[in-house]
Amino acid sequence: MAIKHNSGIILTTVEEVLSWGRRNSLWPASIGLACCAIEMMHTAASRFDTDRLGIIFRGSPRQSDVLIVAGTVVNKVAPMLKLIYDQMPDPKWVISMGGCSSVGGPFPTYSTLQGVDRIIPVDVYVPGCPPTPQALLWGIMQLQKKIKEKKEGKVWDEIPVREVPTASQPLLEKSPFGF
Amino acid sequence: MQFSQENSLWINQEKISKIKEKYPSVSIEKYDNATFLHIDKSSLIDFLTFLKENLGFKMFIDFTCVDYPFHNPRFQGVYFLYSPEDRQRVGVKTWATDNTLPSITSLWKGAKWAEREAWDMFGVKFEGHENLVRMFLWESYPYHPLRKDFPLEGIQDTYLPSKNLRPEENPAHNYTPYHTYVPTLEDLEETQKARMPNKSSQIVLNWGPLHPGTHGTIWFLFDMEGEYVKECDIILGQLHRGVEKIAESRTYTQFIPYTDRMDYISALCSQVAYVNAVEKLLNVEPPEKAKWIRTMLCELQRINSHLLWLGTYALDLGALTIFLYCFREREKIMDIIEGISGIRLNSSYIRIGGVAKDLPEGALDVIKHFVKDFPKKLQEYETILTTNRVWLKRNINVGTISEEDVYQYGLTGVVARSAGVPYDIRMIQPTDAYDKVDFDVPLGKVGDCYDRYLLRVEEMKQSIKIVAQCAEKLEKMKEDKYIATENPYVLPTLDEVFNSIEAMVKDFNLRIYGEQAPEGEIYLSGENPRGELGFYIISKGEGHPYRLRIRSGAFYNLQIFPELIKGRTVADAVALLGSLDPVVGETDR
Amino acid sequence: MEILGTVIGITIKSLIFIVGMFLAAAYLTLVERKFAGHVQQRPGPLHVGYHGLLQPIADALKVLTKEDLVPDNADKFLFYLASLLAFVPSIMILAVVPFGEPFEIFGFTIYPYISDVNVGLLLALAFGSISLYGVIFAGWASNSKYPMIGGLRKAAVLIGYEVALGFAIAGPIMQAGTFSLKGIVEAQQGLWFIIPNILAFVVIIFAVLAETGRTPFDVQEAEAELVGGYVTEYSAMKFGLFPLAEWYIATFVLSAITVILFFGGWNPLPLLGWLPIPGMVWFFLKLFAVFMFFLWVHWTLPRYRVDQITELAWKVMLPLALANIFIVAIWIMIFG
Amino acid sequence: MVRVKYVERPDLTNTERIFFIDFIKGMKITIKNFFKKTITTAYPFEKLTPPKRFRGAHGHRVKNGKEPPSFKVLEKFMEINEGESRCVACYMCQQACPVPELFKIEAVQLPNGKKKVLRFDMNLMNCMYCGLCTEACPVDCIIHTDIYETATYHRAGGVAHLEDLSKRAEDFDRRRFNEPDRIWIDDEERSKLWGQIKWS
Repeated sequence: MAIKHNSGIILTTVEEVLSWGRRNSLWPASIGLACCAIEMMHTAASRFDTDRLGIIFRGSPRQSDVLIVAGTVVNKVAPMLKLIYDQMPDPKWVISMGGCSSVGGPFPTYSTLQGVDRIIPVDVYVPGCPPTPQALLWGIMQLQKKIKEKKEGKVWDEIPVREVPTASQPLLEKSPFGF
Repeated sequence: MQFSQENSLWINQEKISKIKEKYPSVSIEKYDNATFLHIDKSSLIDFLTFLKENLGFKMFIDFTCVDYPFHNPRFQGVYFLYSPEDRQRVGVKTWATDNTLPSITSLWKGAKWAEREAWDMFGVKFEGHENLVRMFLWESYPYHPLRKDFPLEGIQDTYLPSKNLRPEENPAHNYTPYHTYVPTLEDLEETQKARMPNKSSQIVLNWGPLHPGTHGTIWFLFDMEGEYVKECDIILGQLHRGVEKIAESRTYTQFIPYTDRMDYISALCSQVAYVNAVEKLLNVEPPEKAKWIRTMLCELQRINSHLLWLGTYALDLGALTIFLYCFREREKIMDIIEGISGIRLNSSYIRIGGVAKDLPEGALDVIKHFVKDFPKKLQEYETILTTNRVWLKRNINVGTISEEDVYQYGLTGVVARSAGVPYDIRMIQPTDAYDKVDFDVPLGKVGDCYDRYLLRVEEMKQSIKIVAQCAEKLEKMKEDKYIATENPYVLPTLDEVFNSIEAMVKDFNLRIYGEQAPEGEIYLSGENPRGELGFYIISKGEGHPYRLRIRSGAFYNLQIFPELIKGRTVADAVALLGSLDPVVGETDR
Repeated sequence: MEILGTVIGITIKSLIFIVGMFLAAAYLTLVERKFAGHVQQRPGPLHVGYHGLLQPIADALKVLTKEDLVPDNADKFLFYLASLLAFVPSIMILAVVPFGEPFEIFGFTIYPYISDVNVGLLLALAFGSISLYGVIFAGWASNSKYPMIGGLRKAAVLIGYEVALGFAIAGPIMQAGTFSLKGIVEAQQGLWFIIPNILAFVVIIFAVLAETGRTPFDVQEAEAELVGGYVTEYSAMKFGLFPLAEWYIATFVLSAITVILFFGGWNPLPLLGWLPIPGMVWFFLKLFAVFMFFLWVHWTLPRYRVDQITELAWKVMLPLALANIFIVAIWIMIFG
Repeated sequence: MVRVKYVERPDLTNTERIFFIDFIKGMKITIKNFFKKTITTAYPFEKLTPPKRFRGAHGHRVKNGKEPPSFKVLEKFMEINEGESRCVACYMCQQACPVPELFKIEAVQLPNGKKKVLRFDMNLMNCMYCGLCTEACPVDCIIHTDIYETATYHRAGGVAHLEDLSKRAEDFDRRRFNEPDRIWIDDEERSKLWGQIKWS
């Protein structure tokens, strides 16, 4: 939180500026596996535009910092997905989009990985089959909130698990510096 | 089974008599919507050549296996053939004694992948197959999953807890730290080596499964000489979720949402194809209004699917703005489907006997507005692309498909029609309201990528005409029933359950024991944007099907890709793959 | 003393040019994303700062502080050199580009260009072709198949269009009689060079599109085929340099050269000569218009295949350039 | 009536090839779209309200007097007081669901002979949002609300318990119970994409 000193100078720490930079230019490596990939494309399309938030969909994992796992992760693809995750440069996060990649979704079968967090650590789970573009954008904003509040080197005490939304969130007011 | 007259699509009596006097040992199994000929394995090959040459059954539709664990030769192979001249289908069954069957790739090249899948899923060996490897799972996978004695959730023996949790933490009631075996990179190396035993040229390029160019997770292996591809093979199975295995333990209504997740771009068309097959099996007749709603939504979904194809195809060839324009139109159709069914993409909206809910108020006005406004937008995309010299140079004479290829590989849908073969299920076997609607079926002359592009754009125009006709017909049927709940197999609506005990009891029975389908088999297919989506259902009288085989159009259309890519560059591989329009959910099932 | 003064003057001026070019390149990314957005009916960067103004700063901050990966057993020296080789030549072209005529401010005469070399155009072409090595080294040093193919493809395209570019600029030079860019602009007082050598203009447009990898010739970053072309293996700021150099700085600088060669540098528009706008503003207006034209082409047209591009270069662009020389010769004979 | 027709293949005429008319036509359309208004819904600051039929996260309707007649019949066996969820623990939703292991329903027989629902957990990450459970519930208790913002940081966040479900449906009923079953609410966000629709 940048403190606005009464003399108008904004005091902030280097860590906040860096986390502001990382939050507002998240470049996802789009791993489109199944139906959730179509909804991810719609989030990047004209109506729910992700370019507004500074999100460009990069092809290669080398240049991306978020891995959006969209679709069913099958056992056969799991090692390749682990490889993609290892190739990504360091400050990296994972959004598990849709029920299939979060907990195996509606496919309790012999060949489906029951949850991508069994092979790579996941930061945000977005339930839904497929989650609507607005639900995915809400998931991305939760990730931005996590980047903002996670201090380097300290264990991030997650928001208490019981807070389940009962009504849709109120509209945010516009902040000049983005999220 | 009683022999009904309208069984016109299947083999007629005159041909059966010709077969009888040539092969007296053939026994016939006739159902309402399927006719099967039983033949012994030893004389299978020349029986099929007889069917192919003399009786005109040139086109290969599908091949699968069925597992009867308590019958002596355990597996039974089922072939489906089709004769384009006199529009007839035939099913040929043969028992696989000691789990081997003669390979028919000599007759039809399309059977190569189907036999690999049968080996992968059932463990039936094929003599004479050029490279019998597993189709979906990795080479060193020890089991054959579609056998009846294999559990649905597989053998959960490895300890693989979730990385986010502390060891003793239990997040949800259905979380288990134990999991089926996950392959390592060495297993996948082995799979790749098995596919390409003789590496002939310079480098083997892995056009990897997680690649923005491939539509979903398809793994291409190119043997490349400089930029030109010498040899190519495709590894599928990166999205094999075992949907056919799930079908064997779900009732007919519970399987409807799974049909959306197979071909997730044209969800409604798959539902309509599946529900028509089940309705023919249970001989349930949906009301008139439900038929028109299904046809209208099916055509809207076809436009939706062709728009996504046009967007991703133009994106692969570099025109980035067309991708976003097509998605702007797709948003409109998804708004309509969200308004009618409740969910944008996988709307499980069709039910056995009709549709889940009535059309909301305002739906027909929105559809009329869309029908009026869409052709102008489509005209915009055509001016950008159709006569653009870069587009022409990238598309003309790329991947030309001949009529013989269509019959050899069992190609269906736009890919077949681009080669001039008039094979459209809406014309041959019209279900719902397709016989009361007039539209044209576009055909191509040359069969290259440019033809397929023109065909798909033309099909969008025809679909708009159909939607317009359906909308004005539905305008007049405002108060009709949308689901035939008086039928014993159809689930009652919520209002009926609230107000009458019999409806509640009928609802309970149908939910708990499932629709007790009469004994019998059926093969019925629908015209998906990606070709013929066929459902072969064997029912033994219980609530869930004994075997449900899904004949996917994209699976057989993709099989011609290695054939067409020989000698062309990688850049053409993108254009060619885009024009074949595979969807991985349907190819891998 | 005199030499010391000029040395300090030039270093300060070149510092201003380089830092200005960096900032301009950063904000050109914003211009492109806003233009691409509005072409696709979406607003482009909106929430990071007022209408996305802070977006380039956020991108730069993130790209600078990313982990810098080098793939194992890749040629480390070449790997680092490649990104510099692609970046530095396009900035060096700035040294010869004149932005306006000299003017006085309270006693000092300010020359709005770093140096007026009388072989300015040749120097610019030479710097342009050095970036070819950056591309090949990047492809080779990444030690993986995709960058290799991407790098060699881009090299083939660049060679084809260097030759066509070389012949195409012969037209304006014949008319202006000198290689120095300032001289060419002064020769266009009466009539712009666009009128006689229209063919050369077409060749230069296609050459600039190929040089900077814009869409009809966008082979190096053909997303669908080669994941990222030769930038696939680059991560943090090394990756940042490639699109910055190629898509923004090279396009900016080469469209500056196009404006100088064909649209008469800082001469005012033919009928609006009486407006009190100084020469420099005219130049930047024309420069911005040509830059937006390249963006406009980038976001509309599909992409050629590599062999079609090289075929186009050798079979169509080269003859057009030669024909243009012939036409200009006749024009000079008639109008002197 | 179905007719078969051959598609003609338009090609580039020479004049178009020389004067780049095909490029110009294409670029004319892109620049035309450049000057049109944008169709974007800036999500955190403007939201697209889903239709009433939207299948979002689940909710349990509470006993508030507006129950169907079938509930009055079944209520005698249950011990539900005002404001609690109407669930009669008949397990029909679990029976109708294609993925039954996402439900965890426990009910207990009280000493006075009545049944009480102790636990009703739904793992919404396994759910397909297909709506079969809402069509199976005899007392119209489990419904789809229009809440889609359910992203969590933890696997346990996906599990919805009995109290959350009833609170969610209570809020949904308060907001949208007597709304007509329209295709969507014709607000300013929809007209951005659709323009003006002639409603009958």
